[in-house]
Amino acid sequence: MRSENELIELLNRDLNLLSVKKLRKQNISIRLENEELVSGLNYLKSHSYIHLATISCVDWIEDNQFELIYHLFSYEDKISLSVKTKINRQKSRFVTIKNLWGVAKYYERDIHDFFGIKFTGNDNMDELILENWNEIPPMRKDFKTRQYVDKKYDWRQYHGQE
Amino acid sequence: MNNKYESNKWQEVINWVQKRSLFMLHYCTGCGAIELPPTMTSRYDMSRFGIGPAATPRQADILLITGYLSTKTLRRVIYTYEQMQDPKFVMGFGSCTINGGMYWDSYNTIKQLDKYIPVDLYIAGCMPRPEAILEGFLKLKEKIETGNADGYKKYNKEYETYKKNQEKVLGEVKRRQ
Amino acid sequence: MILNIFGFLMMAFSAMALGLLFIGIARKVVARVQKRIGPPFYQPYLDVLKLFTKNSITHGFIFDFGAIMAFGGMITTLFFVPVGPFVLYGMNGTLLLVIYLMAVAYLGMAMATVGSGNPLASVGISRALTQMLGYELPFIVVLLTLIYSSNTSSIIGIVQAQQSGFMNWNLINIPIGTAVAFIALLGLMGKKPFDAPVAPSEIASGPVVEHGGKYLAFIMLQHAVSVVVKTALFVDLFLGGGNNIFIFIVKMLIVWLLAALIGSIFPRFKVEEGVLFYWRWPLIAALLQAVIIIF
Amino acid sequence: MSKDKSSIFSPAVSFKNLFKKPETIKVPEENKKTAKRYRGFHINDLDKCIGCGTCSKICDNKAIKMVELENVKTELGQRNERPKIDYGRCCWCGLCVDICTTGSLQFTQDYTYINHDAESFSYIPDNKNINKIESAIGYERDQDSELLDLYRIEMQELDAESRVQSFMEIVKGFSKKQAEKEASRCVECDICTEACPASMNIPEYIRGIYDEDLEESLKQIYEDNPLPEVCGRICTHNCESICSISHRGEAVSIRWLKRYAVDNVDLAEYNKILGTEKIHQVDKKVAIIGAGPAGLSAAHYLKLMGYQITVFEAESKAGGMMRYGIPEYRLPYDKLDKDINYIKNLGVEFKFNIRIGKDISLSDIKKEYDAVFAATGLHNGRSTRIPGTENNNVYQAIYLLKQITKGEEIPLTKKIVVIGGGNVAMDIARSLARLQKKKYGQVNVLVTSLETEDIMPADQEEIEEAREEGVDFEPGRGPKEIIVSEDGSISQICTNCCVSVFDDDMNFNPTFDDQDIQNYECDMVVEAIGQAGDNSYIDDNYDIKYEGPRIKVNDKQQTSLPWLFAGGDIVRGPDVINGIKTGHNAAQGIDEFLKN
Amino acid sequence: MGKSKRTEMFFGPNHPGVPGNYGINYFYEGDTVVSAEPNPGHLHRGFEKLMEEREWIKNTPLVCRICVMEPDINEMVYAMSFEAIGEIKIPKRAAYIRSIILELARIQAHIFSIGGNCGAIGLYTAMQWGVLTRDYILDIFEEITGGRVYHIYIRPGGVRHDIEDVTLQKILDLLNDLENNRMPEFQKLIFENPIAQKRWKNTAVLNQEDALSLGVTGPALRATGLEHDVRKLMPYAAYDQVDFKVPTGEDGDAWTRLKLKKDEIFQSIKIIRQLVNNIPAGPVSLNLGNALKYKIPAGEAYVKIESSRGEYGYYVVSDGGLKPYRVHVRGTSTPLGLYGVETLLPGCRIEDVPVWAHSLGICPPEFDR
Repeated sequence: MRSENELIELLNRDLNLLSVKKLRKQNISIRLENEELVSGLNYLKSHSYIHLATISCVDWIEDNQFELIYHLFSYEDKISLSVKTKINRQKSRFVTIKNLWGVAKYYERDIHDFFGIKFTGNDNMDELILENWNEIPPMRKDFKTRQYVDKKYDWRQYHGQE
Repeated sequence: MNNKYESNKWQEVINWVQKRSLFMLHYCTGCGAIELPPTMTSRYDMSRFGIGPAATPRQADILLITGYLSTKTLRRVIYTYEQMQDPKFVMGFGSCTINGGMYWDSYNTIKQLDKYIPVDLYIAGCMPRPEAILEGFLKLKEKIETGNADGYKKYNKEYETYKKNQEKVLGEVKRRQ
Repeated sequence: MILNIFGFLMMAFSAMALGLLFIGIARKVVARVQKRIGPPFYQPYLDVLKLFTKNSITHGFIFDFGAIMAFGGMITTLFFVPVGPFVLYGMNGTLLLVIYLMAVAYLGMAMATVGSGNPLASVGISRALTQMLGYELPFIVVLLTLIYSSNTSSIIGIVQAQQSGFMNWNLINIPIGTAVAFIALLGLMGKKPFDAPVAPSEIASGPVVEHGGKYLAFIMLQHAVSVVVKTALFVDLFLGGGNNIFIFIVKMLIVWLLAALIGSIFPRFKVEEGVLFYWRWPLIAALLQAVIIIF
Repeated sequence: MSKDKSSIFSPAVSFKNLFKKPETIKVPEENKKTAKRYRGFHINDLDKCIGCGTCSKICDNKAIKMVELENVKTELGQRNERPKIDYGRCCWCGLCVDICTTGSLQFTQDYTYINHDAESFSYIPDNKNINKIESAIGYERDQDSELLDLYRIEMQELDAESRVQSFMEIVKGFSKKQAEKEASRCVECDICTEACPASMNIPEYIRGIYDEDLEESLKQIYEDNPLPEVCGRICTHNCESICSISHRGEAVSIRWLKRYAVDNVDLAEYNKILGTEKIHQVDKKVAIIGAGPAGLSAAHYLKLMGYQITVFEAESKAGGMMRYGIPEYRLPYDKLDKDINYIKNLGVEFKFNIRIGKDISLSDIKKEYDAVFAATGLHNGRSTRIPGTENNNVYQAIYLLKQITKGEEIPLTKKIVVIGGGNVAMDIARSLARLQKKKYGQVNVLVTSLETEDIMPADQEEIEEAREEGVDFEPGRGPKEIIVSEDGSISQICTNCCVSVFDDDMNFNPTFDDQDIQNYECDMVVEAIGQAGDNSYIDDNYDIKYEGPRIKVNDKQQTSLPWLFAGGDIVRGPDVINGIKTGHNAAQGIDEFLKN
Repeated sequence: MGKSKRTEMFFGPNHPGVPGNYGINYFYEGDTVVSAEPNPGHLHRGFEKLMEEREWIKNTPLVCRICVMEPDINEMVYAMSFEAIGEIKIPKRAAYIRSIILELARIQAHIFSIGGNCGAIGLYTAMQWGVLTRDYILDIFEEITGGRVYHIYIRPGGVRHDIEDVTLQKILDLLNDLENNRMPEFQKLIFENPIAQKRWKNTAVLNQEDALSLGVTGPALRATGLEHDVRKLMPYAAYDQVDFKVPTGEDGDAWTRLKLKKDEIFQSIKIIRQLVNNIPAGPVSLNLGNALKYKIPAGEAYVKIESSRGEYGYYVVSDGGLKPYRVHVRGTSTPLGLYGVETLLPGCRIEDVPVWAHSLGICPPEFDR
């Protein structure tokens, strides 16, 4: 069982961190280079961070970047660790981690559905949640749901009872 | 198909029978479905009115649209509706079926159910309480008895309009009988 | 001849009416176990009538033929089972004939299933046929024991052998066999825990998945008749039959409600578990009973 | 695994239910009563509702639309709009009920509405819900579910003891944090805009403060008001008295927020922010008579349109009543100068110490200018004309205030009575209190007014503050006679009880009860019962129409003489914000007039 | 009759056995599933997008719709992430009330789930009773919050209303009824039912290794012998104030999970009793100002709580504006409902597929979102 500070020390020693932040009690977030993410996750997995809660993606449209956040948890340390990395928004391609966690396959597919990010090595990138989607991936910030809705559906015009 | 119901008296008898026995398709299309179990089971027990669940669309009389319909579900609902045998009735649960409800600005849900399939009754609520659902069933029975629950006739008559609306949101819809 | 045909029709319609009534009463009773009020007892009549008013869709000739065969098979069975004083055919050997005829209904269903081409239906019917293997074995053993002990294979003969009083009922004579037969009856009627063929939550009501409207009405009537046939058979064989139709019906109702109640508190077996179940304790018990009777 | 108990007979226990009453509720014959707090259909008290539209803003689903109704009350601060609720959208979350500014919107316990017609699911709730029935009230807001911020940030002020010592400004103003917190209280209902005589974009500039974007605030403010430093201090703030938050809590401090916004932008930045570094010039000349709020406002807006503006002012400094009527502790002169300087910077020409009709005649001006805007204001005091007012020690507030501003010595005695219940009475009473404190070390000022305290026209806070500073009040009393002792000095003022101020038609027509007489000792009396203007400069050459005592103008401030526009207190008011509005109006009118 | 032939089956979305509007497409040979693929998305409403479009307060009515079985956890975890980013500390009484609500919701969800599991194997009486029992808990909810299913009760800064003493007493009465009357009935009918045991034992087995690598949490993980519960690992609300055990099992099959759920109901009853008896006086909410103008500083939080099915997490990013910049929902059953179908379902019998889905707590709305 490590404390937050011990963990930060350990990570600083063994990993090439871009930044590390203690968000709050039992919550730490670290940032890694693209190339070092898989090896970093591998390292963490072998250091009791075996629980991959989910993979989040954030569209920082102003910085022209996508941020991928891998939420890990260690049952030993009882620390929730967010591992982040940023990728170019135009390239929108990253490597899969399905060899570390098989379940990541579906998380990645989900992200592909909603952000249009492809994951090299994960070959099944069919639509998972959406069906016949041919617009900008909906969770990107430049997809405007109101405009899309106005175009595709229409509102009920109430009359009478005035 | 309506030719054989020419005689009014005969039609009245048919309506009377149909109203007393309704099979409801057990299809949870949205969150309103969570109030169906209480309606079906001991606390409210809709079987008192001769309404029971049916496992397949072929056997069902009522299609309940329990709230929002994503486009993906809409496709299945259209299949299901077309598989059901006349006479068939559709009830829309809650806000989402009327004008989009909570998901009025969602890119993936339809806003007005009656553009895609005819709806015989709407129940207000988000979601409607079991009591309201039961009252809805009673009202539907009234409508059936007076012969006003004719959404399915409308569907046959205005099939092309419905088809156009369906295809506007879904693209091509594979149809099967 | 005309009288005969009239008798057939009367018999068939009464059996349907009685069967639907039984189903209605069972629904009501089961509802009470489930702490609710339940539908009115006449609900099944309305259901059937309603289904006849509905449009229905066919899936080809085999589908139609299968449905008729299932219904017809069950009606035919009815003519060979004495219901109280009403006996149409009472010749020797009817017991085995009845067992055979009952399978015809299933075959009809199987044909309809093939006609509909729905995988759920085919899973259902294959389960039904598999399950038949299960319950028929102990049931036949018990029946053979019964034929042996009554010295006749005619149902009427077996009924007559029990006429001289309660102590002569086969229930008393071959109690273990009766119990085994009752368990087999549950399977025969497709009551829980042996309702895997129609399990709604697994295969969406199985064989009848594609039946709608009038077809479903026929299936429901067939079911109603089968309730009458099967309970009547059981009453005939083990509960002393009856010359008084009312007493006979009460006996049938007791058997039927007992089955319904058991169904209300048990989940269903998986189909092979069901078969294995039949081949284990009921079969052993049936054989044991046979040994006791024969020796 | 073997430890799990199992028995074929255990489940049979369930059969006991065969002999028990089913637990089913027989809907519809016996309906279960919903919980008291159930969120059923909406009802709305149409009289209480002010049409602020906050419910529509908080609604997650755009289920609430404000629609105009004809048969609802529309007093000031009420709009004729009422919420129309779409049950094709509503999710019964109750945020609208929680936030309703008046508490008119409520839930009932009724929840069943079934219809085949989807169009019928939208309705305007009144005291009956969608089923057209009255039903028991369901869910109600309590202090925990409150979504409004009902209480304002307390403004830091000098305490009574130290403020009575000098003419230092009392109100300290908001800090950044305070201002943002206060700005966050606004629900942006826009009702204040309707109540503001100048129709300022109040929600927009408050939003600017909340968004930490003071430049935006300044822009919004200058749309309608070129004297924000003044208005941020001494505006009569009609907006606050009808603020929708004030129905259940305290109004947003709109005035202080405006003050915060302008106080915190440097004058040097104004031109850049407001985009007035370069103004397109038009070759037409406009004369403005009077550099009060109306005159300055008109000068500002006309200047922005490019006209050549000359302002004639009788006094030596611009500001009019704002400078000479309002004491410094309410409006420091440097703040007033900031506003005026900005207008000066725009290129407006000021000619001081020129009294129209005396130093220059109106016809002279007319010759030289294409249009004239007259905003000469009300500079003469009114007298009660009761016996004794001819005494030397009876003064009129308006002159005293001007003298104080100019730094002249004013007569002062130890016991002073002020007659009047308006803000001018407060101003003079409090100024006198300060002077008394300085000279004698104690305050002895008594204010008598016809109105009782609840209907006194002065601001409540003014009265409170005056009281704290040691001013005494005898409201509800009419002056009857000033009793002059034999040596010619005032000894007492005799008052009688005022029974009512207005008659049934709401006209000023006080009635008195002569049985109830009170005398107060005093040696000086100040009358502050209103002011009068002097329009004599519009001499007989001009045939101008009047409407009662005021000059008749159309909605663009144009008088019956097309080239002459009038505004300010001589037309409407008297207050600053109306002056600004009429000035702005006149600017538009003059622009139209000159373009044609 | 289709034996030993590879046949495709569309299990759901329109099928009585699926838990909600969700599909599994599988191939079967004989009676055994050989390969399976999830077919989710029928309930996709684009919640995450909608939440980016709405002000902070307006999301409170929205979030509870994400999981209809147990809406309160969504409200809770959303409020918690708001409070974590804004560094807001809620009053103590509010924390207690939140815990009470969450535990009631847990009981409700467990009972419903037990009922659903019984429905999957055909024990309809138990299903009827399960729903009936749940309804009495909903009555309590209605009294506290004003809504039966969607409560919209836990909001940033506390809870929306205080609970009156009368209602607290009603909760205790309900728990007594549950403990003394209804649970023993379930015990007899379900847990001592030999056929039910036969159906559940060794069915839908999930071993510890798979559970950990999939990221499965909650009863499904605890049924494999690990005592992992977010309430203990990262205590929130008032869970550090109460004494309770985390039940575990060993076999990891449907039966163990169901027994665990039953045990957890008793633990929850115990927790609620402690909370009700020790509830401190005081305010139940903080006034965060005008709801239209809630603003929290820029920041992020991954907050998780223990739902009836396991870890429920929200990743919320704020850019300091009036609306959340990004909300990502980690529904509990996401790993099982998607990847689990592909890896764990093959080898399962057709008739066990509904048991599999129900006992592992597949809840489609939370991964469709």
